[in-house]
Amino acid sequence: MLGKLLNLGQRKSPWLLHFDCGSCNGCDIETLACLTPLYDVERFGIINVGNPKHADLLVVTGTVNHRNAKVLRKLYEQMPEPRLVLAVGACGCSGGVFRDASNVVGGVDKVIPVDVYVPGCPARPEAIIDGVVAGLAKLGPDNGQGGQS
Amino acid sequence: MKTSILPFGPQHPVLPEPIHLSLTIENETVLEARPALGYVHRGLENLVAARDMHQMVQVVERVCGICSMIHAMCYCQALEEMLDIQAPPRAEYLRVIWSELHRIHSHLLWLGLFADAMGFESLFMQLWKIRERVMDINEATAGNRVIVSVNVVGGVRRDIDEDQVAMIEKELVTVEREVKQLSLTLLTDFTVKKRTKGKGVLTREQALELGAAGPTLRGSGVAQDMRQLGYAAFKDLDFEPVVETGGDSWARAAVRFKETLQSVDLVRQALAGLPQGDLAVKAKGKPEGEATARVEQPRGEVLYYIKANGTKHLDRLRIRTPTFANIPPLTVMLPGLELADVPVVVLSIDPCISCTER
Amino acid sequence: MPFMLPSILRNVFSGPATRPYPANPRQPFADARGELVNDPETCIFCSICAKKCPSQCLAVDKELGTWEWDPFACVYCGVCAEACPTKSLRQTNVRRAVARDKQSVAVQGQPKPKKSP
Amino acid sequence: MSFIATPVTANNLCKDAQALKARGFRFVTMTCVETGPGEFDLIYHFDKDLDMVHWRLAATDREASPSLSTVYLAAFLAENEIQDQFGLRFADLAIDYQGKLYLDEEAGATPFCRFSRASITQTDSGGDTEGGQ
Repeated sequence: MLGKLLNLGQRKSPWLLHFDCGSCNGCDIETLACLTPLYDVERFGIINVGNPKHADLLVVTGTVNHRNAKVLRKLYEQMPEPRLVLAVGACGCSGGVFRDASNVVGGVDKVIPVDVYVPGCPARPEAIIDGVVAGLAKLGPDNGQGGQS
Repeated sequence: MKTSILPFGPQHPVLPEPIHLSLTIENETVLEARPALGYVHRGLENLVAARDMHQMVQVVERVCGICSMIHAMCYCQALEEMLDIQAPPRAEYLRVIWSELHRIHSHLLWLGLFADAMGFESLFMQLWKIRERVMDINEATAGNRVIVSVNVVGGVRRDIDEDQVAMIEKELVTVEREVKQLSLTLLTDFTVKKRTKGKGVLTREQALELGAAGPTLRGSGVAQDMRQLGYAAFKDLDFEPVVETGGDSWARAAVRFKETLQSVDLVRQALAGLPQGDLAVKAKGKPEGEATARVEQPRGEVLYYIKANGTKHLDRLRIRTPTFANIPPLTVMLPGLELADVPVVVLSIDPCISCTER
Repeated sequence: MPFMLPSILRNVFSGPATRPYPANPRQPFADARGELVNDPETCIFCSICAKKCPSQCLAVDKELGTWEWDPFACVYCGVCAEACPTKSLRQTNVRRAVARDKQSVAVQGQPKPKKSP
Repeated sequence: MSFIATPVTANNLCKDAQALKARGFRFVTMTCVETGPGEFDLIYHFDKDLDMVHWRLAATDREASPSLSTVYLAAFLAENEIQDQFGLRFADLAIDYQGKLYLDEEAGATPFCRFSRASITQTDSGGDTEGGQ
């Protein structure tokens, strides 16, 4: 019963933690733009939090390098289960244009499991909202069919 | 009194980007600040070995997503100088238009983040609402909101037609009006003044000695702006650098605020004088030798150094970004501050960490 | 704060600024940079697009007649579409959808017969 | 506008820089270019009222180069970056990150050198600041 309630709460009001993992800022400002009046994700109950312990959803932008991989893993481990990871932008998905650069490990999925990939360079705010919705479908009762692909 | 070391970042709610500062504090006062970087380092200067010089345009655009177009413009100017070609006049005017649109959206973004760092949430939302109009212009004219990808070596890739000119002019009227409405709030509000006046002071001498750039330099009373060099179409436009003498956070904010309105004016001038003609000249030949190019970004001067060896792959590409120059001044600004002022002062140099580390 | 009052009042009485995104999505701009579409009928598998791609996210095989695009490494710059000699490769203004797993887009066409000199 | 870099020597660098600073020049940045195995050019960029002056200093990875951070403090960041990326060393660096400004151990040393320097770093006995433990 309580589990169901928590699950419902999580789906209806996911709290997200944004971590810039070495992005060019393009996707970061688009993630921030989601919070501003024009897109206003707070109307869906999505709140941007600074503490990984409060977060349900980790939004990662940018490529992973050796130094921030440790930070990323730590943030992921500090988040309570069930947790979702959104890789935003070409860099977060695969390393994008920087795949061959010297200090790039690759996409976010090289370090932590990723639930939803949001393509684009940078990903548009609409795409990020879509990504959150697709991720939440994974938590819900229709697990496995929801979301776009 | 014992001192303690407080880690600030890399994941901090006020910072959109990861930078780590080790703050040595006594009570609430900062004694020393030592930055630790490397969380965004990609090593993209090294990509010149894997990508040819035309592909690098798209790579340098992604040095920083906020001033992407200006990075690419600087890179193209350096290569154009080396190949001894001249972008057509229409391309130069279009470059000015897009680069100034970038400056408007970057400054509005920064002013918003600055307000957010002070806890002035409604101002943040208001500024970002205005900024979306500029993003719409970018998307309508160049196809992408943030990274517009309009430059090629020798000119630009996209054109602006008559309808789009009208659309830009219409939107800019609204942007200008709405920004002006916020001028009293931003520059004279009690809360804002309390949090910024006299905080993080950088004197003119310190600014010059530590090699500060952009609004950080101009906020300390030095009238230096790379647009005075007259690159692209700036030589034909009426332009005067914005200078403030306070050297504190407030002065830097005031410089950026005034530059926003100045950029609106520059876009208008460029639209009015937009000549007809080709968009790009063909970039023939392989570059050889060395060249530098400098342009003014929203955050300050950016310097590109290029060494080419006569093949389509460059030998060395070095990007000196404005925040790279503004981090040493930060180590001077922070000591003596209250801990609560640290985020505001760190933001006052408009740090772009992905630029710094590339 | 008093200086913000006019803006606040204006915001209260004007309509909402928020775009009703999922309910009523806005039409993309005509020139927006969206996903790539390649027409297997007209593609000659010359691999100019793959050579030009700054992100190296295209793979073309002339022998097998395949064109493969990795939308998760693509930076949507549109250089490939501009370089396409037959205009078979186009950039639409529709944004690429999000996905649960990474899959590339492949186009299978007729492998062109070898040129006889 | 062609690119002219005046050659300077390691001994005179700081003295010349003092003179330049007295004339009101601002330090812009420095660039390291690899010219051959273990051979580097350090290019210093200065600026005064939009006019630029470039200096070129030949450096090797076998001996430490003089640090400009004693004259222009702002040079410390650029010099640390070069230590990271090219494995050069600077004597009397104001704030020394020991080649760990950007890179962690896993990244390996000197990623910007095209000529492999792994063997040089290992055999180098001169108190290598790369800290390649």
